[in-house]
Amino acid sequence: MSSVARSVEESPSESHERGGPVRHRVEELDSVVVRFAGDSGDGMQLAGTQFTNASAIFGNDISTLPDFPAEIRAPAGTLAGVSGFQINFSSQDIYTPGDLVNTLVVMNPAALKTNLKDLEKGGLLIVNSDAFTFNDLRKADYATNPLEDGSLSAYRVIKVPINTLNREALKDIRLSPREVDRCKNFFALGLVYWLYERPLEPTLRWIREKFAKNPAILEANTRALKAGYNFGETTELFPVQYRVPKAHIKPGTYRKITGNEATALGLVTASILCNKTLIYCSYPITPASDILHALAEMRRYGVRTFQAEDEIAAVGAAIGASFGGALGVTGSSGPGLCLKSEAIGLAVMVELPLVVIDVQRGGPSTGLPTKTEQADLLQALFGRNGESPVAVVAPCSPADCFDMIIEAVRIALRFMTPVILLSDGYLGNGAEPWLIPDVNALPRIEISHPTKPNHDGQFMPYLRDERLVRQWALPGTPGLEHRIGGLEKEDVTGNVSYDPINHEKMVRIRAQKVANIANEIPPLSVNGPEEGDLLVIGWGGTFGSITTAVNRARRKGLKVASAHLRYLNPMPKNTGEVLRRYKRVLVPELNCGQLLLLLRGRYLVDAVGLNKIQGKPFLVSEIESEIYRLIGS
Amino acid sequence: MSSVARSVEESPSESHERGGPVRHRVEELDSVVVRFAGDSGDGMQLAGTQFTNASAIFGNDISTLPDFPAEIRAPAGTLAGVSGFQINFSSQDIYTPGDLVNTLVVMNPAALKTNLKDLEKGGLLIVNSDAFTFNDLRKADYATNPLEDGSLSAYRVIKVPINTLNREALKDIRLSPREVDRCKNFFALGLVYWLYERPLEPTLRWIREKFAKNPAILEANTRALKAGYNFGETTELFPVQYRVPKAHIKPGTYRKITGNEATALGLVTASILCNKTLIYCSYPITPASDILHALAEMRRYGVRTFQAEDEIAAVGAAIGASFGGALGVTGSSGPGLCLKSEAIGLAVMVELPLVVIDVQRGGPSTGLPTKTEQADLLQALFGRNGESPVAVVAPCSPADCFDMIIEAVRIALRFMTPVILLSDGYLGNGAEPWLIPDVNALPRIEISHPTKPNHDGQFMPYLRDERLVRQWALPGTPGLEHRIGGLEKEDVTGNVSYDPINHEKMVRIRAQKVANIANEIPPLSVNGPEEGDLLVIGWGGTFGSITTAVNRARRKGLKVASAHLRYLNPMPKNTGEVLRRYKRVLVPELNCGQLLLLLRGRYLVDAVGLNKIQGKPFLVSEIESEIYRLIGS
Amino acid sequence: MSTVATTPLPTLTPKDLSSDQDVRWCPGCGDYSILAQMKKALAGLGIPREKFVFISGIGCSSRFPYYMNTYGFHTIHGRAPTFATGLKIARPDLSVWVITGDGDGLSIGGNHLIHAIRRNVDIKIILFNNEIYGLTKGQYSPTSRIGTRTKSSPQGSVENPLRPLSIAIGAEATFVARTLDVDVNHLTDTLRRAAFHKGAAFVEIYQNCKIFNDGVFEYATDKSVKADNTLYLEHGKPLIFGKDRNKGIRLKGLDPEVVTLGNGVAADDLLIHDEKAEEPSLAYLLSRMVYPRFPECFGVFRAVERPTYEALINKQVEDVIRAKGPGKLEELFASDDIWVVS
Amino acid sequence: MSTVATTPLPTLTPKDLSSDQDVRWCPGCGDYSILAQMKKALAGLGIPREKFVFISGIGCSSRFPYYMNTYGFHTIHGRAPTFATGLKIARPDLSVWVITGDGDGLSIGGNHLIHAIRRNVDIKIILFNNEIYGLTKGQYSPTSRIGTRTKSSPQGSVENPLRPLSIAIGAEATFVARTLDVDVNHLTDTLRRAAFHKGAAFVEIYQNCKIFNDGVFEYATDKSVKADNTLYLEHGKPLIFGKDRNKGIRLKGLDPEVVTLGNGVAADDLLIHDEKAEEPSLAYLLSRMVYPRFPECFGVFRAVERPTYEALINKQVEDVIRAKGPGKLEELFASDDIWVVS
Ligand SMILES: Cc1ncc(C[n+]2csc(CCOP(=O)(O)OP(=O)(O)O)c2C)c(N)n1
Ligand SMILES: Cc1ncc(C[n+]2csc(CCOP(=O)(O)OP(=O)(O)O)c2C)c(N)n1
Ligand code: SF4
Ligand code: SF4
Ligand SMILES: [Mg+2]
Ligand SMILES: [Mg+2]
Repeated sequence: MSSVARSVEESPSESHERGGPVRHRVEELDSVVVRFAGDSGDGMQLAGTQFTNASAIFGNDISTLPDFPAEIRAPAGTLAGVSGFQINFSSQDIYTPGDLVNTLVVMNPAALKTNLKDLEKGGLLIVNSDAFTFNDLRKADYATNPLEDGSLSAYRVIKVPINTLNREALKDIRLSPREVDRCKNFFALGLVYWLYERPLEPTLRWIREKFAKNPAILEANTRALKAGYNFGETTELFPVQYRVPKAHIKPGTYRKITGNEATALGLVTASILCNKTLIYCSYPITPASDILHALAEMRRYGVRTFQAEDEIAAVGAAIGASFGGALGVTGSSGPGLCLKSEAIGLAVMVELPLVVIDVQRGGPSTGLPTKTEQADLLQALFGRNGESPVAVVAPCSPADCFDMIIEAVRIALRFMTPVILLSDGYLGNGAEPWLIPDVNALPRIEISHPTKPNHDGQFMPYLRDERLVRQWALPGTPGLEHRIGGLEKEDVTGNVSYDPINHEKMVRIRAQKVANIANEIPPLSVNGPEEGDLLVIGWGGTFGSITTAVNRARRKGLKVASAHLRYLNPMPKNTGEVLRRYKRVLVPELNCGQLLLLLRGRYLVDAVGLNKIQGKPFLVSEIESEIYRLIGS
Repeated sequence: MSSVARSVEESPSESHERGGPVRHRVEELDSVVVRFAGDSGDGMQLAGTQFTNASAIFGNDISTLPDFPAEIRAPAGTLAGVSGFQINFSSQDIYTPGDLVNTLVVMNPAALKTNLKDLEKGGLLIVNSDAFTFNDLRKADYATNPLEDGSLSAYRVIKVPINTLNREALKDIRLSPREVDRCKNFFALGLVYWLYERPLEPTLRWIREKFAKNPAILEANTRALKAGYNFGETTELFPVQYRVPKAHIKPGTYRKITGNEATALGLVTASILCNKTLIYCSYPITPASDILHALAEMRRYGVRTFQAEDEIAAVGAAIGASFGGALGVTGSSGPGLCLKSEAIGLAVMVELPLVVIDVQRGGPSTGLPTKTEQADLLQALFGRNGESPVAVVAPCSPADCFDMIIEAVRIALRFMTPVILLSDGYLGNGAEPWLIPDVNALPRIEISHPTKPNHDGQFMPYLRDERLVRQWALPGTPGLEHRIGGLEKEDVTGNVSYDPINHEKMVRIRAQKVANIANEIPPLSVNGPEEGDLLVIGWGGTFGSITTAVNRARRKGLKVASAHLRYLNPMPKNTGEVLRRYKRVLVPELNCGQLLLLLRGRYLVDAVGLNKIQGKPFLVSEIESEIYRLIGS
Repeated sequence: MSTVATTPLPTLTPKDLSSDQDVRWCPGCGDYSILAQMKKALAGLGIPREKFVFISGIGCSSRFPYYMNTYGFHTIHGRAPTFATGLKIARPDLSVWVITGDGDGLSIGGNHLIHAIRRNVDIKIILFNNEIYGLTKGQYSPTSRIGTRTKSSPQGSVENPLRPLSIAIGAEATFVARTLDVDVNHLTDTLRRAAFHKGAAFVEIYQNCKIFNDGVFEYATDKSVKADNTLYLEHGKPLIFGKDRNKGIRLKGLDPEVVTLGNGVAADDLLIHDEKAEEPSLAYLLSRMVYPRFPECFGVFRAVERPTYEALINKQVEDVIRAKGPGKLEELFASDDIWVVS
Repeated sequence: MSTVATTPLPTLTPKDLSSDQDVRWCPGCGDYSILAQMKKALAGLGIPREKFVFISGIGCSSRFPYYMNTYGFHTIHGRAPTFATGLKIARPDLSVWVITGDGDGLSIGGNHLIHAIRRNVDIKIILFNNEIYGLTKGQYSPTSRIGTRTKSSPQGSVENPLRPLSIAIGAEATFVARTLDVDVNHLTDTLRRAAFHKGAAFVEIYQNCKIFNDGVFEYATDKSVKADNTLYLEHGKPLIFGKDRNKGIRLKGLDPEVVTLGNGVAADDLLIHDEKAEEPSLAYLLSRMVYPRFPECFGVFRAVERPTYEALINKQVEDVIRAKGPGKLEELFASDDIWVVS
């Protein structure tokens, strides 16, 4: 395990000759990474989620990573059908779901095959040995049984006949054999709960609430969970039990939140903070659809969702809603952003607020729809005809989606501009604890709409304030009737104008207006020394890996700092100055070097990139090694 | 006039007391810029075109710039309805239509108002004085008559009652008054022909051919032209006649060509060179539609044009045609490129040849549809989700569109990749002489299609040659059945693959394949010293202004050179090296600095931009002054 | 920009609806008449000026909003219905009009048109059909007849034209009508009918493009022939037409046929127009009648009641709030397992 | 990739048409049957395997081409008809099939569908209608019935569904048909009929999505009720249905009504199916018959002949070449005023 065992003690459980609890050593650890893997039908996501909740409630810091198959229902037992869920829980601040897995639970051979590569050498491998029949092995393309052919000798393999034990535990409950078998995830979960001293109560409560209407299932899951727990306590299969103490976490009320949930909650919150109806217009697409789903459930909060016929309609409707004075938001993934580009250009021209969410996925084209990537940054900045500046922001963690989507709304409304929020599959589906904010403490977003002419008894739609922002006059307001559109407009009046000098003026005004946003965002801060040998700078979901890697390298004595750009356009005003304080600059990205091009082009620093394009987040170790490679160690 | 008068002689015409030809001085000039301006209904484009032809046939080098109103038919006599046509003709090599106008012909007050600012101080202003009635002046928003209020004192104003004189000349022809008046452009043209000693015959021939079926009109136009000519010869309004000697031009057969015509001809030529059916798929849009129109007339050359329901359908059909083994090409302007972005990403993934033409116009959004701009460069490079590299090329003059579209086709077919050609409104509508190439001397584009399995008796669609290019197997070929698509593909087999390492490999292969194009394009060459104080580097339609400005500055002794990037992605291999040979680098662009960002980001040179966003090309003087500002003079 | 009314006008006049922008269509363009009649139609509705919003795509026709002294939005090509839908969801109180052309609405924008219609969003979609792309200088459009010679079809177009009303009816329209630019009273009436319809109203207007397609509708506008080539629909009335109003349309199986009244054919034998028919079969059949085989129909083909999209969505919001009370953020945040760290 | 046939097969078997890729639909998905029947249908056509091209968009259904050992192109969402159109213009010799879903073909892709159909491009468009977005895990689609509860419509969808056949007929279709995943013979026959049609053929297949919309078509597939809820069309035959084949459809004005045979109602009184009717009114009316008010119709609704788009375009090319001879580049280059510099 990646952190050092600090204390060894006897398990408090009483010792018996046989059948009863046996004596176990307890080791204390900083952090542990557990992964549950099985067939899509095996309930691994549920097991992972429950484990996460239990760990969070216990008081650990947590970070999680679910991994779904691309197919809806790949045939049971096949490699394509494997579903996994990884949890990193710790007594320290953690930022990533962890590089290597310490304990891997596999429910079938396919899960073993696809997940083994991530298990650390010497790691604990809990195997549902009942699922290693000839048929199961064949479906997973195994030529020989890995439980027998010695190929697992580098790991601490614990074979548990989970099917059998679970059936045994549930044998007198009136359920079909299939229903009984579907409880086996709870058996496995119970076993791992015991191993890591997790409290059973949160999960037992969840089972009670969830299955209140189905007593047999309630009873079965409860028993399976306890049976798994007791199995750990009773057998001698596990010589050691592990303990991960509570973390020192900021006091408050927490919940676990995925990036997509946080985005949805942030939107509703923003709509309340600015006192506008949220109209979320979207066309389903992986991995963004869950935002639509979450918001569709929020009619009670006045939210309107509009499932459009395509992405063009979605963005058009969002702009139309904004024109009407609502909070028009549209969300999609990369291919959808392509389709929205023309309309975003229109929003630039008419200077209406618009929030566009892009939950990035692997590309190009349809690419790897269920995987993560950061390759839409330059598209967000430049993917439109003409000089068409928009604001771009990116959350750095699942929970940060809440804050950054509120930022996106704030910028859009205060600057009458489209804002693109770049989330990604990793952030959207990944979860972390979220300190539930005090609603009343959140700053309101103040907006006003003109009700009277603004210029000699006339209304000039393109008259601007000192920040270059025009007024948001709403249809229905008497006397402010005006027309907007995609043709170049005359300064102040907003009438169509083909005048060359006016065009240049307007292009520059639009650019300056977006640049002015830099006056209202926080400066770029660094984690680590204010100057030094290396700055590792990133954006988006790489925050956790970068921070962890840099912290580790610094603990090894290197003069390395990290910085994270949550505002990509405009960038914080001090960005160039920060970059120049370090001898070298490293830019890790899940793309071929997009931020890198911007930083080099804008600030003329000889930054280098660390690029991974595998549909997966960075491992901490990957960034760490690159740090050592660059500045020795 | 911008060039120096070199010789003064007596006009050869006999001298009479009155009524007959009068004596005129003849001045010889290097170059002259003439602009015809009038109402859209006044036939100014026709007059300009005829003047251009006559000058070209006479042997001058020429460059032209038409200027249409944005409205189809704005009300007659209004400012919005003014149409202009500018010709620069010279005894030297010229690259632009000229900064300042030497002789301005205006047919009405609106034309005077919108065009006067471009007339050089002391320039010749020929005014149709009949058109300065109270009503005409009011339509052009004149408070007083500029012919009377002294506001034109800085110019050499020649008032000619063109309507009256033209009616007089045509009075015995059986035409309606309206028809007679519509000949007045020929009267004006004849007058300017006399002034610049242009030959009448080419235009007389054109009239004979064009109106062969309508003898009255034929006669009327002929007479109007001659009447205008004779008027110049007879009156004493013009003390001086001008002569622009023939230019030293490469021998050969020439025609005048616009960029859009050259693009269409280049496409047909390319289709013959590669022996493929050209299928041009497009949705009409200004300023690209003329390519569609030209190709629609070319069915005799086997060309198929497909007017699609929108730009997405156009690019889809072009890719479908390519899949079938044809030369699939699609063309549009910036807003259309937005819509094509998703499908271009698919072409990147499936690695099929595709040529995409973007005739850029003023943006963002609908912008200035009839004006020129260069603001789609970054969109062309980056406007797609994921890492989605494509080749990008840009012609540097109207005639160069012919060469560069053939280059685009060649690259697309040889590298199985989408290629974007960035033309613009200035190139597309502007005209210059074109040395008609010898068809047989043009290099063929060799392509082969597999007919047999390529790997152990199987066909592997993603097996590559040493340049990383896959084979183009055509549907209908027995034994090569295979499937392609937008999901990430496995190396070699092309099967769908979600494997992380394979994904990274394929992303890098696609990038490297496009980078490999640099092995098959010419290096960047410079005009001027191989090293020095300043390099002015540009792309696209700014070539003429940059070259002229740099040549002028060099004649003044400055160590300045110019270079022009016709290949934007990949750039020529020596680009960075060339940039570094100069102390400073200036990048003039009709945008806010798009090439600038690329050059700085890629080569880390502290280049500076000169940016104009007025829907108009650079004046030579604008670039020249910036050169002096940067390196003194 | 606009001049502010100093006192609210009790009723609007067409002049109140004129913006200060110069109208820039070609002289003789049919769009002028539509603009004039629109102002007349709206002036009489009793809706205050500021409640009107005109949303258009791109095309000659789509310049329309600039000339109306109402709120207006000249959007992008083909997408006007999407902006209108979003606006209407946000603001059910507004009277939202979509102005589109045969290219804008049926070529690039066909899909949005269909979907706005099927959802029955309460917007008025006015399609100026001139059977040509005017603004881009005259290419054939999806409604151009086979053989139309244009710059992009020099040998004549080979594409079957769409019938706009057939498509709208195929897309579950609740209101469809057709009128003509030059028939000013009918045009005004039809626009007014559309305004009164609660739901998506689709109106096709035959519009002459003087420059690129002059005279394509002559058979329906030329005084000497139009009576024989057009049929004005009236709800509940038999389908009669002709200069002498002695011709009619009778049903033969499912096919319409032209008959002459008299000689045993009475008005009773004719097809009776029913714009309120539950099923759209009649409207569809009428939309298929094409000159020269048939007279072409004008008027309201179909007008039935169905709840509007935005009303249904708003009802869902109200229902859930009525049932469960308005949402509180605190509750929403806590809608998952929570834990307290102290 | 594919295995090469060593000798050309005289006739294909369904197996020859299977690719080496594992089929990845959910167990129980209706797509399996469609795949099997497609292979059966194509095997009998006498067209060599390499001449088939399957083009799809995105969706569960759109994975189809991967499983056919023919040429295939899995394109982007909603745009398959555009690729197919380009391909067919380039290669009229190929048999081009478009596979699409109710989301792919009618939501994002509705416009391309309409235009391919109206142009009568000779492609076969097969729409797998499962009334849901399968691949994105179950949101309602443009064909979902009002009230459908999904992740994106937790209180039930409020949008009027499109009837795919009505839209196709509204778009001037020359061939439209409907069939069912589970009726294997009818499915095979219908695909074969589509294959033989020269022009755009549009086939809607009711397809069960086991996971997200299981059983929506039960009324038409459940043995115990289906005979009363479905009506199989046969050209020239009266519209009869029902377990006892004693029910029929009669015309009442322009409306269909269900009648029971006997008691004075004879087969002669019933509507006779005519797939070749010049005007599509009958086909349209049949496309409006919806369960539970009516039995739903299966079979070929309409099949009429019209020249195909690509044939007309190619004819223009041939005509001009025949009239003027093939073009020479030299002439083309000189097609403007030229001058010689020496
Ligand atoms: C994305 C995009 N594609 C193409 C165009 C060019 N365009 C502008 S209007 C138009 C067609 C107009 O035809 P129609 O809708 O019939 O309007 P009309 O001018 O005839 O009134 C086209 C193709 C555009 N503005 N935007
Ligand atoms: C541009 C784009 N938008 C959205 C998606 C996401 N998407 C993929 S398939 C699909 C809908 C599929 O529904 P349908 O066509 O009915 O096919 P089914 O899965 O039901 O067979 C959607 C919305 C996408 N791939 N591309
Ligand atoms: S081009 Fe045609 S439609 Fe456009 S304004 Fe002129 S006449 Fe009207
Ligand atoms: S989700 Fe539905 S349509 Fe898709 S494969 Fe599964 S059962 Fe079939
Ligand atoms: Mg039109
Ligand atoms: Mg579906």
